[in-house]
Amino acid sequence: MSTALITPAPTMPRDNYLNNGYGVRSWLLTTDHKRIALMYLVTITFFFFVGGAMATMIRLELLTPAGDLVSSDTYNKLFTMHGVMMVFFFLIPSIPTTLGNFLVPMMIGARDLAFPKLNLASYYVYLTGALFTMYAVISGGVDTGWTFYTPLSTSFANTHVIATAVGILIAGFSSIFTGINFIVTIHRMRAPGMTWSRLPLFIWAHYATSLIMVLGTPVIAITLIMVALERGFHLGIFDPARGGDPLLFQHLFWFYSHPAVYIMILPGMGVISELVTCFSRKRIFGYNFVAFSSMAIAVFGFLVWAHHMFVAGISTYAAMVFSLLSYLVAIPSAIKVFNWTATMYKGSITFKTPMLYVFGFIGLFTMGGMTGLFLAALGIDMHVTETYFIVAHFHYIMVGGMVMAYMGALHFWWPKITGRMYPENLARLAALIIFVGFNLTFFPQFILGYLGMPRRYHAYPPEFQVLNVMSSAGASILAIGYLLPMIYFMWSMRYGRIAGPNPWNAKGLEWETTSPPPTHNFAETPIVTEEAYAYGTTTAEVQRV
Amino acid sequence: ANFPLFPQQASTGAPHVDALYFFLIAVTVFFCVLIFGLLITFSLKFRARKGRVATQIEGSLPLELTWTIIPLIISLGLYVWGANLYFEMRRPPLGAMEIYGVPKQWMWKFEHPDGHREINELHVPVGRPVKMTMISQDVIHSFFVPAFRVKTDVLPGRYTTAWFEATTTGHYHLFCSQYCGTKHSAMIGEVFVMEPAQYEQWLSGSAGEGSLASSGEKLFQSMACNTCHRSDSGARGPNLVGLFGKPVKLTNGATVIADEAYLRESILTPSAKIVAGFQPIMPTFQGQINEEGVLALIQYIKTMKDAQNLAPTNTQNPPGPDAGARPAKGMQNPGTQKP
Amino acid sequence: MSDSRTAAAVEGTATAHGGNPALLHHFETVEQQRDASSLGMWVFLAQEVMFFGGLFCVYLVYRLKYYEAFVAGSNTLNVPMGAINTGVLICSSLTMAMAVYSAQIGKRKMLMFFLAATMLFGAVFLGVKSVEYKQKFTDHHIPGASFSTAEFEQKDHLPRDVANETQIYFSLYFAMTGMHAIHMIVGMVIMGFLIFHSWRGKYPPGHYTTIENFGLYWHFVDIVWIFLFPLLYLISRRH
Amino acid sequence: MSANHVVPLRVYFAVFITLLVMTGVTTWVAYIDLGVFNPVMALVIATFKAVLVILFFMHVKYSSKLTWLVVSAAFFFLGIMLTLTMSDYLSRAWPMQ
Ligand code: HEA
Ligand code: HEA
Ligand code: HEC
Ligand code: CUA
Ligand SMILES: [Cu+2]
Repeated sequence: MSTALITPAPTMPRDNYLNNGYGVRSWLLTTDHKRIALMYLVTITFFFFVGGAMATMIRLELLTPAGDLVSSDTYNKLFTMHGVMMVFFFLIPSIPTTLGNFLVPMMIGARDLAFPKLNLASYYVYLTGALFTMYAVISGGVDTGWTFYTPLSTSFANTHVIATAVGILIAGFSSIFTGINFIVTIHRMRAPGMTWSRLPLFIWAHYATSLIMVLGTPVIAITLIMVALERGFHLGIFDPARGGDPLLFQHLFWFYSHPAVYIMILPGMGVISELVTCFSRKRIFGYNFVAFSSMAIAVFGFLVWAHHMFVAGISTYAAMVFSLLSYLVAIPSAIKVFNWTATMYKGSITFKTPMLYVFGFIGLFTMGGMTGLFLAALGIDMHVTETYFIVAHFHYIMVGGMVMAYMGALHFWWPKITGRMYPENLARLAALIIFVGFNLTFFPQFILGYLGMPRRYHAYPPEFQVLNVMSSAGASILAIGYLLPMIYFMWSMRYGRIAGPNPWNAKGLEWETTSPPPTHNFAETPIVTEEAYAYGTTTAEVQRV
Repeated sequence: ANFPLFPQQASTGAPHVDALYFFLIAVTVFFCVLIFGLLITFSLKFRARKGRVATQIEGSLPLELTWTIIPLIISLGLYVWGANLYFEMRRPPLGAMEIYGVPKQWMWKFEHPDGHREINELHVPVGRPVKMTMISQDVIHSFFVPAFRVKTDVLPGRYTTAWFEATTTGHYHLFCSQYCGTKHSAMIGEVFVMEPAQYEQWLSGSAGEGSLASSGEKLFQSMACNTCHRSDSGARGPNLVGLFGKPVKLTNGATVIADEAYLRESILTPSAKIVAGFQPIMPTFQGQINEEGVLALIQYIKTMKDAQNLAPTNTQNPPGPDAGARPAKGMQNPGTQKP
Repeated sequence: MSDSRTAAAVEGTATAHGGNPALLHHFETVEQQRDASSLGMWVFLAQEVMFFGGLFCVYLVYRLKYYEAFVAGSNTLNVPMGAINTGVLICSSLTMAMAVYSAQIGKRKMLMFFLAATMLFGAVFLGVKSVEYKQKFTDHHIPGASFSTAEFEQKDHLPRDVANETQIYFSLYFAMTGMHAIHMIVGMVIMGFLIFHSWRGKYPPGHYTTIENFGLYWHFVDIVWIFLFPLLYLISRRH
Repeated sequence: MSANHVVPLRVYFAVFITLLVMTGVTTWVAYIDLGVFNPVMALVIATFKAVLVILFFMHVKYSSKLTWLVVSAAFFFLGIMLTLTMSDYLSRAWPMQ
């Protein structure tokens, strides 16, 4: 560590969680939330690239109207596995298990999560689920779509439905454990003075996320069990041939999977609240509203699931109820967007990479969210459902929103995690590439969708080609954008400038300890005396040692 | 070459959908401009500079209320508009022409009341409302004609309906838009919208095996339905003449309208709803009659007007299920009847 | 909550925990640790409610739709056995509560006795259940290829279509009681460990949180059965 | 949460006896024809029994507000699942054929 010795430069702390033991066991059997977070980081990055490789294949296939690159069965497996990998093995665990694991205890001044062993267990549970699913992929894949609609999945598909379902089910328990751990930690482990109204919004967001994880995930678990039983033992629960109702499966599936989309955005929203305040040097505008809206999203998120079933044969009455509720759940998101924007007002804004991702998030989430309003409008959904409009909608939110937030968070807390800075200019370039590539990939899909191009199509009519080529071109730019950070993050772990405890001059307990933090996070339990984001107070710009 | 950015409008519903769509785009553009505009303005104005210190603001209740209530009002407006449209688009007008669909993996099969069957093609006349009644023979499919802005999932075990009234002749894409397995993307077809005269001509071309109702009648005999369902008083089963669209009293006291779904249920799971005054002795025909057969039987029952009169197909629907539906133009139904 | 933490506790660091070996390093006080695990257990049970809730939701939908078939299916179940099993589970709940009581007052032998009694009742329950399952097997009431509607058509004079729908009832019967039984088995395995641990003296007076939390789980499983019994066995008994 | 409150044994026995009696009652009632009130009775009794178990065996009666909150949240969300799902099934006939 002799590279960065400019005179008053900070040095790496002598004892930190990274050098507390080097053996394999010291990692694989650790109960340190920070090490577990890193193990998750490595694993989900792997699955992101697996999912990304599948996306690459999808986009290659769709370059030409004819289904010429892969067979239709292969294509169906590609998008199914892409969806399954990305949703259940990347995006749902993304921020909670990496940054959440790392930061939740630190931000509230605790030495660890409430149940460190459960935390480790949940990692291995997740890994087991992932291996099951990988087994399904390797031994031939699964081709039901990530939604597993019956009776296709129970009686007609002849691919590895059970293995995949079991994999997801197992991974689901990992998410339940994580949720329990967070809820208990946030209730029980706060440092003295860390009242609920002083909690960082990242914590509020994770609290809301955990609520969904705990109350929603078991429903998908039992649903997938029923699918597996029906497929394996011929129980007749969803099979219309025996009087079962396939719509009931959809109800149960979406009862979880709609709230799950909020699992996939709330942590990102928490991140944005942290970043926008730091880089504007301002308190958050309307703390109570931002905190409360997270809870509102979590609760209202449970009331709207059947908006995925507007043309599926639910009653007209139910469709109307669910449409109305879908509009209501959009309001708390709107509140957040406006408060973030207002936070920048009269700030002192710097444009470091994490802040660039904030701009990306707000812009793309707004567009994705607004197109959600299209879908919630019954008359429009009838036309655009199951088309590329949907594909564009959710990629705008999930990739444009959540992945942007995730990237922003990685850059922001990278110095805390590794003790070293990433290369700023390269990172800005990558952010720009991702932004451009993203829009080129997914904006044309809105147009395609309204034109009527159905999703999950291996071949398509020739008049859709131009837009598809644009989309594929964008995807290749996007791929470069994601590969770059991979490279420079790894580079920086060894060669990056040493960061010091608080390179951003940020507020929050996690910045008051060394980078990387010691195994027990704080030399002594901190006592909290000020609100979250107390930027601009007299002590604010003074760095604590 | 061919590079459309907007779908053709070829049904009476399409302009309505597009109107809401444009309104939504306007709302979206408004909010995007507002938010992106603010982000850019703030970025330029409040850029960190030497000596610049951020002014701390805790929040503002009036502002919070503003940006809660305005989106709420807009949302409710969008909701009402969208729901209204949906309501209209799901309710077939009175006297719409009927076509049946029985898709399966991976083809679309349509049956016209006069017995015309087509595969992956659908011929309809321009300017007349068409009601599609569909049921899948295996997994869930979805009937989607982008130019009509119409879509409905087609379920196994249950009828779902869609309706449209084509406004422009031509041919349009028909897609299966619910993922249904290997050849989902090949489960496509074309809708041909024709001038009424041409349509007549097309109809009078190769007719096939006689009208749907007449094959229903044959089934009615070969399945021995007529042993119980006779019009004389001693019959063991209720008289089916004039049944369609009428309310039926059940043993449990409830009343149901005898629509397609009810007739289908009566044939396949007869004991689900027992007609008042009868014993549940009717056997189930599940596994003996396929969906096409059931549709033929239903069509036949619909045409049973008075005793033993094999009425021509596709007369106007009796009121009942459509009661209260708005009347549509093109109610008379010339030409579908054959001599 | 945080108010329960005294200023003195705050000063404690990882090393200052001193005396109490049962206090894990990341907690400040014993109360905090106990509160945490208790809350954790409750949140876990909330999860369980939703897990079984999915099954109850399916049950509700089909019961309304196929009421007659549900009645017929329900009538094939053995009410005395169901009722006895309910009683057995209630007994096991009592012994479980007594086990917690013993742990609270710090009586090790008594604790082991009541845990063993609870386990025994659990075993009786599963034994009765397996007799019932076996009966279903010989009656061809297992959904799937070997399912036979003969009994319903001949004895109950149900029309064929209704008789067929009983399959849905039995699918749910097995799914629901099966999930419940799996929970019992898991519980009994854990109980085995608990007995072993208390034999080794791991729960000295004052350290009953583990027992108490396990008790919550066991009572929850009992509650599930309290609902399953009337919903599955007593839908509408022939009068 | 559940403080170190030791519930007196007679409470346990009282609850135990009530539970057993209620099991008998629910079985007995099932054989009386009450029409629609049969399932209602069954559910009322089951709920009553469950509440007894929760309050006394599971010590919720003596527990913190947070425990109450967790318990009620679980049933609240279960209620959402059941009612909104049924809102579809019970209105399938409306208003179209
Ligand atoms: C992270 C994931 C995520 C998030 C957060 C959302 C958020 C929303 N989604 Fe989306 N959605 C998905 C992921 C997500 N969605 C996925 C994966 C699918 C497809 C699944 C599949 O079929 O495979 C889907 C599908 C989907 C459908 C079903 C379409 C169909 O299949 O027919 C609908 C319908 O209502 C919908 C609506 C919404 C709405 C209203 C929101 C709202 O929460 C959005 C709220 C945000 C805003 C509104 C923007 C910010 C607000 C302003 C800038 C102020 C102005 C606001 C107003 C005027 C109200 N989504
Ligand atoms: C969490 C969410 C997530 C993420 C991050 C993504 C990321 C991407 N998705 Fe995905 N997508 C879904 C969730 C997600 N998707 C879901 C749920 C579906 C629905 C599935 C279904 O219908 O069942 C879907 C479906 C879907 C479709 C529709 C398929 C169809 O309906 O036929 C398309 C098509 O363009 C697509 C494209 C992409 C692209 C280009 C990216 C890009 O952002 C990916 C960028 C990343 C990379 C490109 C990785 C970089 C790495 C490399 C380049 C190395 C690769 C190595 C080799 C090629 C050897 N996705
Ligand atoms: C064994 C005698 C029997 C046969 C054979 C029979 N039915 Fe029935 N059907 C009945 C009886 C009795 C009822 C009234 C009780 C009920 O609703 O189940 C009935 C009711 C119906 C109804 C509902 C009538 C109403 O008024 O609501 C329809 C429709 C019907 N049958 C059609 C058919 C068709 C089609 C077939 C042949 C494929 C058929 N039935 C064969 C005895 C029979
Ligand atoms: Cu049929 Cu897709
Ligand atoms: Cu949704």
